[in-house]
Amino acid sequence: PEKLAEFQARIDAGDKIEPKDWMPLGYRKTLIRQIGQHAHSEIVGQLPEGNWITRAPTLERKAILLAKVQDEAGHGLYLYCAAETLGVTRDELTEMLLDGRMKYSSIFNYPTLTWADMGAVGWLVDGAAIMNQVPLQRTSFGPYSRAMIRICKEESFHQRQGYDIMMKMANGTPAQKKMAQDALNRFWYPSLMMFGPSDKESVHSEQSMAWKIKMNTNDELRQKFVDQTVPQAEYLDLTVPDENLKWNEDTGHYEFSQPDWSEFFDVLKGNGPCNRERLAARNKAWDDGKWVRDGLLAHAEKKAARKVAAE
Amino acid sequence: PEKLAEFQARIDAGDKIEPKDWMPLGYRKTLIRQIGQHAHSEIVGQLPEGNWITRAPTLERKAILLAKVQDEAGHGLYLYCAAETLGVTRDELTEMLLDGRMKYSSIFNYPTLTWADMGAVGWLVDGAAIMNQVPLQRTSFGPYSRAMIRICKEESFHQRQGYDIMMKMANGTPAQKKMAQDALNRFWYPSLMMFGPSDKESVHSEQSMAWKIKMNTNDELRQKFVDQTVPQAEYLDLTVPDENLKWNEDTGHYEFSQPDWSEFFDVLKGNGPCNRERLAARNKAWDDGKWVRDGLLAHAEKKAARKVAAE
Amino acid sequence: MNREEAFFEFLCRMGDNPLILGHRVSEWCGLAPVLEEDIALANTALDLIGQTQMWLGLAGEVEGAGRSADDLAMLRDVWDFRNVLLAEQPNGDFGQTMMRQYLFDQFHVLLLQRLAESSDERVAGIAAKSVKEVAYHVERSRDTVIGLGDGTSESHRRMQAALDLLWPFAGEMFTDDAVSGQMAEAGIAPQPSTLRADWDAAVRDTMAEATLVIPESDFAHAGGKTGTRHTEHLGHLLTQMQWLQRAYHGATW
Amino acid sequence: MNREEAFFEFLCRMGDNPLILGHRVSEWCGLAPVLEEDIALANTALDLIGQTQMWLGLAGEVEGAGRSADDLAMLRDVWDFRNVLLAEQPNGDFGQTMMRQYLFDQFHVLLLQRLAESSDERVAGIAAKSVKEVAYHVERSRDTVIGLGDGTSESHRRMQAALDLLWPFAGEMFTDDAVSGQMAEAGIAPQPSTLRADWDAAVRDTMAEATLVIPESDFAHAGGKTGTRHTEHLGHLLTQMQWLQRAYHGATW
Repeated sequence: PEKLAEFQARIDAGDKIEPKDWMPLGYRKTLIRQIGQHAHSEIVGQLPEGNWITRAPTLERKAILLAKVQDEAGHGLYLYCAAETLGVTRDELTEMLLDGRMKYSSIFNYPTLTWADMGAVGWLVDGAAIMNQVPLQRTSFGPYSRAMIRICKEESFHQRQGYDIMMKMANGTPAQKKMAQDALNRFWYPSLMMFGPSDKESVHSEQSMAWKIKMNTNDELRQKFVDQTVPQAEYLDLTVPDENLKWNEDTGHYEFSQPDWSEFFDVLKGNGPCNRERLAARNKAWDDGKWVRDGLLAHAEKKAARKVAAE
Repeated sequence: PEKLAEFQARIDAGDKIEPKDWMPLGYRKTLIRQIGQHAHSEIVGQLPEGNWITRAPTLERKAILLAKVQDEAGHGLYLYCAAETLGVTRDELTEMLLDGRMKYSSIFNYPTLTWADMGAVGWLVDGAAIMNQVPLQRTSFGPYSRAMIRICKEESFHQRQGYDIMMKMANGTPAQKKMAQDALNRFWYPSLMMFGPSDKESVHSEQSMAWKIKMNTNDELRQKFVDQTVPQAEYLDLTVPDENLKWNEDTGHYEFSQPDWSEFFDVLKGNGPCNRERLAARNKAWDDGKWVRDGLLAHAEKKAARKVAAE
Repeated sequence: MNREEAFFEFLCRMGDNPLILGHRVSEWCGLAPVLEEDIALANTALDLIGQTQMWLGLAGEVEGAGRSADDLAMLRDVWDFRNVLLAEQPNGDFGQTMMRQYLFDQFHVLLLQRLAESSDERVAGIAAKSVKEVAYHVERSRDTVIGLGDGTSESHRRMQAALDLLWPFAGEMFTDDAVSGQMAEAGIAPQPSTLRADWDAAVRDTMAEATLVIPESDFAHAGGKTGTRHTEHLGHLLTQMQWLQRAYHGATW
Repeated sequence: MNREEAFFEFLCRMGDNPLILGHRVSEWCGLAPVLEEDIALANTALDLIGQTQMWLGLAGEVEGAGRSADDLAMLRDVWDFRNVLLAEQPNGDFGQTMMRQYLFDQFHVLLLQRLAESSDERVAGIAAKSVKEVAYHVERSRDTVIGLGDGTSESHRRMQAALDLLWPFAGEMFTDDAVSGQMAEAGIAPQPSTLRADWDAAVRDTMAEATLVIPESDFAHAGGKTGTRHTEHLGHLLTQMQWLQRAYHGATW
């Protein structure tokens, strides 16, 4: 209890907590869950975009998309490393992902159906992710904070690339513009869901905010996202699929419709359009890769043994 | 020896040999090999055409190709039945195909690379096949002869459909015509190989001809094929890829270059462009299908047992 | 949406189902577990493609924009397809293919029986022609589901897995919407929901005989027949199916 | 075939190899055995696509018909592709992918080293830039082939199978023909056959360290780099790779 107060004081003072510092069990557990989920999201997030790498329309677009997906794998790597400092291994986390004990961001359970989705994912999904992540650069756990700083830099680059795709489509042929509008229609509400249900309904929020693991309420961030994104959509001459959307002079914010939260909970339960495919793909990759991991490990051991023998 | 002479006399008299009749071991063995290979060719022959069913350019073309491939499977079925009358089961024959003890026509080890190949396969490959098969309608073994009568009818239909595809391509856009010419270039010599090497080098030919299992020499049939096909190519305004091709007024036949027989023997040895893929596809189909065959058999047995119990 | 537009939508639904399912079935060419199945699968695909020609042919006629059945099949992108999600699901193993087939055939036959009494003669005509083929399809796919469900423990396990996997795609076949409402009003086609009870009864019988357990959850994916959200599988299917027409636009074959 | 035509052919060969191999490698996206491999494979694909842009860009320039690198990549049909058959072979398992990569990388690095001294400055420039990337590729693919060859008995078995499978596609990289003859004469590029001895030596070393046995037969498939007969795999690859450009011809992305 004394330690706890001391710990909270450090956090309140803006200190960074480092892996070897004392920390409450709940803090550690919450962080493992949060960083792990974030890492898993980067890994699973490769799939919807990977779905279009082989169909990218130009060599340049293909290169950009490849680089982006490579970055995501890199982010996964930083984040697993940050989580490992808390005393859990990457393999343990991976197994929890694969057997469904840990989640990844539900947005990746939505399909990518046209090339415009590569734009929408960059613009909206990365946009919403950044909105979540920017404040986390100031999170209290040192390794997490440092990982987020690195990640945010790249993500904002990805977002601009996504917007650039949308721009090309929106200013392209009628079919391309239709594609862009269709992508916005499908990704708008799922993007709003990325901030999670209203905090009133969220159980862990208060403690997480005190610990500076969570820096803003879900509703705050969602509002910020809408305020930022609507003018961008207008600039593209695309229509946000919300009849109730309107600017409120008094509040200085947009009013907007909530997403269908029953859909959100359906997806969370595993009934999203692609939950089964995403998990199946990751499980297959892991299972098919076992002989490779075993083989490389066995070789490394042989090599080490030979070196020892030679010394 | 007496029986043998009697047997030969029946054949010479144009009698049909039926499964229950006495026949020399060599006759039986040769027939099993020949009918089996022919059946296997129908089965493996589904694959190069199956490769384009999912890419057929129109619904009509897709339907025609599906019907053709279905016919081929049907031919396989008649032929396996004919072979079974000689005391070998379809499963035994299949296993010999799958482990490489029995062959199928080498032509199916060539790839189908464009839609025009569907034309070339019908026109040239089925054309050559018919040339081989028409005389076999008069073969001495009854079930084989009857199977060939049925098959020839459908094959000549297929050949006309193939020629029709070529015609559409040859009279189509420049790209289509190029496609048609390219298909002819690739399939011409492999089609000539379908008749086998010159009979001078063939060991079994003489006995087979005496038994009326083989009705013409390979060279006769090849010449007939060339004589028939060259004018068809001319009608399509396509060029047979043979600089030495020319009409000989005196013989009333075309002179033509022999195919590269070293390629023929390479393909026979397993080094054709698609040998590995074709056998792998059939093996996979057979292995993957085991649970289905087992399941349906188990169900049939249960049903039969229930029926007995109920009686 | 006016009556004509709804009619066009309806006809696309009718035509896209056999088009996409027929394509999937045709992927089996030469790879079936036994020769008889190769023949049967090719036959099913052939029937379905034939039905596609009729439905999409009529769709083009009703639309009146000069599009042929081939144009509709080969030159639309994913969002314009109106097949149910079930039809575009990958083949998986043979059991999964036959389970998909049965769940669809059982719906298809009930629908076509009703359409044979359509107030639109052209619809009634196509349905009357198709229903005979489909009655045979459902007989076959039903027998196969039963045979494999009530076969070995391995085949039972696989069929149960197939049923569990595909069940969430069954519900979409029976949802009503503005399109189906207009069709029902005009006496052209029944509301899909009115077919559900008969389908449920038939499927219940089949699965009982197959010793398979129908999943409890009635959660149903949607977005195929409205075109709002197909699965990622459809786009990949189109890259193959439409390749030649896309690459050599305007050529005749 | 005049010098310019041969030069164009040569540049298509140089560009189509990384294009098609890069495409194959990119198919792994998100599916590799470990995260580090996901990153490495994406990186390899990225390098190869970058090299494609340079080679096909130059090819278009030399052809002088106004075709861009994208036009060449996205709007040719199979017969116009000039990649070796090895590059278009399917991924198979991870071992097969890495074996294909190593056999190609080892050739690629030797070729690029020589091309860095090309009489054509543009060729020398692209080669000098690419050779650094490819030196890294071959280091990685070599290490992986060794690690898996000399790993467990299972990984050894799979690597031997991969080598046996792909070996008949190695020889095509080293055949000389009219195109390469003209390039050699002009001092633009070496005859491929002159690279064989070094390649053989390097591959022999690698396979020895990997405890893998090089097949005895030197039978070699041909038809890729001349375009006369690709494998059936290439056409399927193109349906994906070229889809958008074919479906929305003339659009910019």
